[in-house]
Amino acid sequence: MAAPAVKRKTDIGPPHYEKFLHPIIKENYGKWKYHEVVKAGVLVHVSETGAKIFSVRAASPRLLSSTTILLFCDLADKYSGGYLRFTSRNNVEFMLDNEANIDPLINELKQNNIPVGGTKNTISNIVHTQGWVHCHSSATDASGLVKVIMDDLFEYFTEMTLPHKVKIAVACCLNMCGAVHCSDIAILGVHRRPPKIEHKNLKNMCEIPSTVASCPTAAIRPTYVDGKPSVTIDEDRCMFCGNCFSVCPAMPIADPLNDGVSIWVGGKVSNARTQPTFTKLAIPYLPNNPPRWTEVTCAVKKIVTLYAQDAQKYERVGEWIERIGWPRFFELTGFEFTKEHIDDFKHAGLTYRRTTQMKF
Amino acid sequence: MAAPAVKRKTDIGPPHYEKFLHPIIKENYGKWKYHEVVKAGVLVHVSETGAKIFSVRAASPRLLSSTTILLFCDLADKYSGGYLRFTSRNNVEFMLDNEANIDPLINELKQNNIPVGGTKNTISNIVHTQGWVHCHSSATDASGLVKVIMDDLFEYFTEMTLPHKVKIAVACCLNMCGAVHCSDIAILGVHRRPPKIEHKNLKNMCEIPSTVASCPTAAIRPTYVDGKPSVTIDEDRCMFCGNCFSVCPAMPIADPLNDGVSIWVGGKVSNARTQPTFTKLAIPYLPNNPPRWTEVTCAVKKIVTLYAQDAQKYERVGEWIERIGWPRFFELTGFEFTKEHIDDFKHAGLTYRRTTQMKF
Amino acid sequence: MSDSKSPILDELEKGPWPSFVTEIKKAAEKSPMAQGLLEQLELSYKEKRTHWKHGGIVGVKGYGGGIIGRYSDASDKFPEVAHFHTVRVNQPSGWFYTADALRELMAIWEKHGSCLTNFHGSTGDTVFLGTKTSELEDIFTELSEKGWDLGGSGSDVRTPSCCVGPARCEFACYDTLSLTYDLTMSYQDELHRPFFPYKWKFKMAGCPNDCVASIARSDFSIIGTWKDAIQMDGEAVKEYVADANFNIQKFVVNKCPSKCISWDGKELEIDNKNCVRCMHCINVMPKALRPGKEKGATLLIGAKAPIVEGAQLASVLVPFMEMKPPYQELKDLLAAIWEFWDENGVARERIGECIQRVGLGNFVEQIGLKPIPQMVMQPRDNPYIFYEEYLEEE
Amino acid sequence: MSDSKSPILDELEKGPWPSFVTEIKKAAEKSPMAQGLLEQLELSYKEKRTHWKHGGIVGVKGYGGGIIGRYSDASDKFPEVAHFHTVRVNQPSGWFYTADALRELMAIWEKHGSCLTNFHGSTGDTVFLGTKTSELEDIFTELSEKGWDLGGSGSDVRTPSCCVGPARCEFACYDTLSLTYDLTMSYQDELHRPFFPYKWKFKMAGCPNDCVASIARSDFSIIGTWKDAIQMDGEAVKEYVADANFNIQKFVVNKCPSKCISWDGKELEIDNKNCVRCMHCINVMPKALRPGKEKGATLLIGAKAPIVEGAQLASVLVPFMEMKPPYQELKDLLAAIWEFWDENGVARERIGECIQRVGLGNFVEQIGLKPIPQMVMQPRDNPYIFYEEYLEEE
Ligand code: SRM
Ligand code: SRM
Ligand code: SRM
Ligand code: SRM
Ligand code: SF4
Ligand code: SF4
Ligand code: SF4
Ligand code: SF4
Ligand code: SF4
Ligand code: SF4
Ligand code: SF4
Ligand code: SF4
Repeated sequence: MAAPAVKRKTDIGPPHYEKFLHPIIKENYGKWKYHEVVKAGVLVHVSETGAKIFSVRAASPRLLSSTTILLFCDLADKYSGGYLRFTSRNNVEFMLDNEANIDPLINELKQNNIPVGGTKNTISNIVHTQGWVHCHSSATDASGLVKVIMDDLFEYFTEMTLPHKVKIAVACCLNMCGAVHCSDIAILGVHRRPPKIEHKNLKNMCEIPSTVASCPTAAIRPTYVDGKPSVTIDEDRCMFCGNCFSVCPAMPIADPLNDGVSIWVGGKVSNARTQPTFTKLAIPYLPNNPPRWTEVTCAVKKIVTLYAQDAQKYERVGEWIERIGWPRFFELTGFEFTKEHIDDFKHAGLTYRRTTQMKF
Repeated sequence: MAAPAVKRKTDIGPPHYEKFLHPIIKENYGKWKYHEVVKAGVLVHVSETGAKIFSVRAASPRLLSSTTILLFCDLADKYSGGYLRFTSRNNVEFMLDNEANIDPLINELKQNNIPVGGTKNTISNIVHTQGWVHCHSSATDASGLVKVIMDDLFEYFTEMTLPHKVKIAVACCLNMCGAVHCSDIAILGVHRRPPKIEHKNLKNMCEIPSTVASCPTAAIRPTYVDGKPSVTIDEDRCMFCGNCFSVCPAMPIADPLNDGVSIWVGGKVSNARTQPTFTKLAIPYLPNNPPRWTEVTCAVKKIVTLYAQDAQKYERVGEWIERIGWPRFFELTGFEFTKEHIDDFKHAGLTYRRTTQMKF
Repeated sequence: MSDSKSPILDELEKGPWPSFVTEIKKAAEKSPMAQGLLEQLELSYKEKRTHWKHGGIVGVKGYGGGIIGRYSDASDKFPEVAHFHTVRVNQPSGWFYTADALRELMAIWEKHGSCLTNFHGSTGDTVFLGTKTSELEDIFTELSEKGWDLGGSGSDVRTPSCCVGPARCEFACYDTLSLTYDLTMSYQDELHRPFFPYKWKFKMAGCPNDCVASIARSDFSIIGTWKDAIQMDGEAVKEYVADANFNIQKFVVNKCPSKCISWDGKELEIDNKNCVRCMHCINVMPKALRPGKEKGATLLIGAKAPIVEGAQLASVLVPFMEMKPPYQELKDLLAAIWEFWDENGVARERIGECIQRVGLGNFVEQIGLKPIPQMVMQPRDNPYIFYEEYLEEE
Repeated sequence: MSDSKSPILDELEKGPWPSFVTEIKKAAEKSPMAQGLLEQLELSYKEKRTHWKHGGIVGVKGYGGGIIGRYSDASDKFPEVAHFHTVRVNQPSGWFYTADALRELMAIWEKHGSCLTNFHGSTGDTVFLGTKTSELEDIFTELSEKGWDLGGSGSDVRTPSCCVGPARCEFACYDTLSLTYDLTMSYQDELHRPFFPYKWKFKMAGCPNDCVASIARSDFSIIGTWKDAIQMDGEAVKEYVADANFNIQKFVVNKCPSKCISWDGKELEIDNKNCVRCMHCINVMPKALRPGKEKGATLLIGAKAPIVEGAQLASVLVPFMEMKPPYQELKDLLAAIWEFWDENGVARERIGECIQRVGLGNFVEQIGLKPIPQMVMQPRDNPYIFYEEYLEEE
């Protein structure tokens, strides 16, 4: 049975990136002088040597078939010397040394229903997660939400008409595998009922101490059910985060009747002008209404439209809201301000208004 | 023994303030139009009716003998129609309807070693507490500190040369009976050793559960000593706040060898320009060095001098520091930045620098 | 100096600032208690420690507060201060007095106490500093004969205090003195008989300058403000600008926190919709600018010093309320809050801490207010929402 | 439409944005697993719930991470996705590829998996989405033959990722691609064999714009910056100003957070001592302004999503470090931090939470750094100081 030990290749790491750099990029690596936006989706970077590289940015649903990847490969061979890259927001970029290739590439992308855009003051691709496509933890689907929102905001991807960049993120549960906590607009899947405990399996599937420790609000306590060790949840202390389920599979939290999404606004990551900041609650709950989640797309569209009208140039969504004030944000959007909007976790007190400074 | 029940006068409340208002004030109550600063320590308020009232503000150590109060009474009779008031910072104010009385009053005050000042961009009186004069909880003396600091900063009380008002407070223990937590500069008495537990008396003098509950860091646990119920302190968790001593007299915390003062800066109360904000740590510990606490007066003088040089007009101490940045504040003052300056209580994380925005 | 009983303290008679040591000595001329204090304090200065013990329960008949008991731990050496209690006398609103009234007070105090006072205590009381247990009843009786009463201490309403307000300040947006007097009289029982979970402090400031530091030091802070436009006198603006030392752009415009005031070289313009009523421009140009005409107050709750959960500034509960006698709306709100506190408060937990524990949202709901965005600087940023609504399988 | 197996999902093939449903269908043409996914997903859309179960432990020999196990709870209906594990392939720095390399990857995947991918996962990996346990070893072997390796998962170093940096960005203040590659190679063991208390994410951004969101999403965030003056090209400034649509005062000067840039109608002036390196002016006028010449990076620690103690942004650990191979200073620091974490960390506690628990001051001391004011926005405001020094009676 024991086969002769073959030396297995491990820990070789990824290929060196240099292999994948367009010759112009390799030559001008670290020598870029400035860039310009040629048009929506097309950047040109100019080197100190005078060399230029044109980047064409195209949309992607991120969840890609090998077929589409191979299409990208063909396009790269045809227009960009066989070189391409993906962005931190999952768009695909073709780097061209020949300006004349730009429009033909864009046309061929369009023929394949792949729009070009996402540069500068646009809404670029939505950073998102697995959802019902692949994750046991999800309270909603991410890919579906991204699709319907981008359909709805499509012209903001292809046209650079906004006051500034708007970064949107979707995550399907409170684990927030993405950038939901620091985005201009974020859509977050939420549960609204405590996990249902499978007492029969619990002891076999889970460590009780770590299950108890997993709860941020100390809602879980050890107990015995039918003589078997298990846990119990103080429902009043549960805020449905699902962390116990991450730790213990015998505590499923999904509940089709009550799962849904919440909407958040005003976060950012860059250090430009204002400091990086968290996204804040706009709408605590909207129902899961697949396939097109109309309540969600309406709400997002409303925020974007108001931002487009009211914000100053170079003002991110959060900067705009800080300037006009949160009361005005709720007034303009018509979103209801509720008890849920008032923080009640650890640092809640620091979010209270501790000044008389107010607009009337 | 039982004397006939005499109807006792209770709950009558304080006298109505109207009795104590100067006639000009009564007539122009609520009708004041504007004020001007005649000179340091002298304000004139002008009514819509054209009436004027001149206020002369004089210093007070707050801890006053009846003799001095009676002197104030005589001066009031002589110059301000028998009317006087005290300010929220414990200065005394004489309200004059006759401008000609101002200088004679000031002269007579001066003859009695009572300076006039404290208006506008000065350092007014120091808000303070009991200290060794009257409190069991004190880690330092308040009256003494106020005296030596105001001696040292005297010209800032009598001359309006600062960029803006500087509000100083002194408190003799962490109970902070005053405004230490929101002052431009604050001096705070501190302990540096855990309470010594008087096990013999504890059970008689204190309730054990409330003693245990009194500790903000949960350092106190119930125990038995020599068969008697008492408490024990986990010294590593004690941060010397003295709250257990407030609750339980059998846990004295004073320790002459280690008690001393800390210095804090940059708080404010008004809503003008910036929001009210807490005072922040500048120097964690200086020794108690009575009677003149030279280390303390030097440190305070240094802060005030730098502020006077470097701040913009209408910038409070905290606004100045925020503008130049805390690193620069420590650089300019030469105060050492230590581990103690980094918060480690409940909201510590929120004080960390969560941005790359920095000056080099 | 060698035969002084207070060589260390004598050092504090030097220097230009009025000396508390001199005051103690002056009092000592009239009262042996003050002499005792001087000597005990000298010992404290020498040893660098207090010589006071924890206060026991001491008071006047029918009152649960108003007296702070204090005993010396060195009464063998300083028998005059074996007892050295303070009497908190409820000060008049705005700390206004007549010389005659003060003389009456001093007469009582010279007869029964140390001749030492604090004008005033940090909460606002007129503090008589140091007397014996045996004198307390007499002091109280004589005070009430002259129309004075005790202030608060312990777990009660503490003596309310206020800024000088409309008595002498053009910025006052409501009558701080009247409200202070009214609340003091309305809550005599709550002031004199501690039955709250902990202390409750009221402070009234006539405008956002907050000259009584109410936002930092009171469980309930009432700060004047206005809703409409800042009143402007264009001529007076010109006068300011004419002054060569006055730089309207630097001193006023650049410092406006909401960037809603602008100067084009001729006209000062205020975008009042975006003004946050910070007072700065008014403070700098009091002759030209005044608060609007639609006046009232912002109500804030929960300020306190650090013990136990860390210091808190007060936070907005009601953005704007008209402040007119008999202040019924305010009193109804207070009744609801105290009822909530009574049910939910824990001993030695201030209302601010209680609110943090139960959550501002729950608190607001339970006292019958609607949650509004003005209560917070920003909505929550963590997703830990205690959803209360949900559907059930049919 | 009536005979479609996915009538609900078909709705998501409408509209202008590229459709993931179309992608699944394309994959389904090649792989029955993808068809299974389509049908299970249709059921999820109908029932509004996931049909995935908790992942079990599954992986390739000698590796503790890189594979996310996933099983269907409806494998009776959809046997093709009974197993549906993902393979995290360590992407190349900056997500650069050649068409040929991608074709090699796709060949492996079409042979052994669902033909579905994520380009890329949120951490940065090239994600192969959905395969069976039996295929894992082959996938791994074929990947390594072509020069690829797995990424991280579990309590290990997660696949480091970086912005495009000097490869195509003029703002890059250090070589993000080189550092990412270097760290990835240096920590292969830490990446493939989980032995930390919890996950550890590295992200490298070339400048404070932070185009990989490192400050929000990485336990260790390395963000380029500079120390000296912003480089300015006066002629280019004039070009911008000449543009009628460009308002230098509004777009640049008024938006500078430290008010250190000014325009007098002729010259743009930057008070570099007070510049906080926010990038805004440079972003708006990339032809005229560039980061300084003395370049390096700010090191920040502790960012994470909300679970358990609430989300954290990374905080400054080292304000400025030169970033030059072999990055020894950085690696020494990492060694010290991991040693600390090893000793002090608790299972499932990220480094950011660990630091909050022990205190940033203690952490800094223990890893051998000096506390400096740049580490905080402000010094403490509460007086709860754990003094460590004291005197003892002799
Ligand atoms: C390609 C990409 C980096 C990569 O390695 O993939 C990239 C590239 C550039 N970014 Fe970025 N950014 C990229 C993601 C980001 C992110 C991360 C994210 O989106 O999750 C951020 C931080 C987001 C945030 O703050 O919440 C980001 C914040 C910026 C900013 C700061 C904007 C601001 O004022 O807050 C700039 C400067 C600007 O736009 O003026 C910037 C500027 C740029 C420049 C102009 C830099 C340059 O000179 O080349 C590049 C073209 C930007 C454009 O599209 O207009 N880039 N940029 C990413 C493109 C994503 C996409 O497909 O849309
Ligand atoms: C008399 C007094 C009220 C009282 O009822 O006793 C008072 C009276 C005035 N204050 Fe005040 N303030 C008084 C304590 C305060 C306090 C509380 C304190 O000091 O503890 C504050 C808040 C302190 C803080 O912010 O930390 C205070 C913050 C202000 C401000 C806001 C200053 C700022 O820009 O932050 C102004 C406006 C100004 O000075 O420009 C102001 C302005 C004024 C004006 C000009 C109002 C007026 O039109 O009459 C009065 C004369 C001020 C002066 O002395 O220059 N008053 N003022 C208090 C005098 C105390 C003293 O003896 O020095
Ligand atoms: C006399 C006075 C200081 C002064 O020199 O002016 C004072 C003195 C004492 N305060 Fe105070 N507090 C005084 C105003 C304050 C203030 C300021 C204010 O009211 O505006 C505060 C801060 C605001 C607040 O209430 O939070 C204050 C916060 C405290 C605390 C901390 C309370 C907290 O929740 O953090 C304590 C501790 C306690 O309650 O056990 C305390 C406790 C005490 C005790 C009773 C000591 C004790 O633990 O039993 C002190 C008695 C000293 C003595 O023997 O005379 N005192 N105390 C002030 C009352 C005079 C008056 O009635 O006018
Ligand atoms: C695949 C991916 C989402 C995606 O669609 O891209 C992902 C998927 C999962 N994440 Fe994540 N996380 C992914 C990036 C992130 C990120 C973003 C990042 O790395 O930049 C975050 C936020 C940043 C952070 O690390 O805090 C993130 C925060 C979490 C958390 C919360 C951790 C926390 O400390 O708060 C969990 C919960 C946990 O660790 O138990 C989590 C757990 C999970 C698990 C393993 C679910 C679980 O509880 O076991 C998910 C597996 C889904 C599946 O079946 O495919 N995932 N996860 C991302 C990894 C792909 C890749 O390797 O490139
Ligand atoms: S956000 Fe939650 S549901 Fe979505 S992929 Fe991450 S862990 Fe899974
Ligand atoms: S869902 Fe979250 S809050 Fe509720 S019991 Fe589980 S871990 Fe606790
Ligand atoms: S601050 Fe402390 S020591 Fe000073 S009076 Fe208040 S309780 Fe007493
Ligand atoms: S002094 Fe404070 S921290 Fe120390 S044991 Fe007492 S209550 Fe606890
Ligand atoms: S708070 Fe306002 S109204 Fe009251 S004295 Fe101060 S400035 Fe005048
Ligand atoms: S009151 Fe304050 S916010 Fe309003 S205009 Fe004046 S300075 Fe600006
Ligand atoms: S982070 Fe800076 S260096 Fe990197 S791509 Fe973005 S702008 Fe360029
Ligand atoms: S980089 Fe930012 S802080 Fe520095 S000058 Fe430019 S805008 Fe101002």
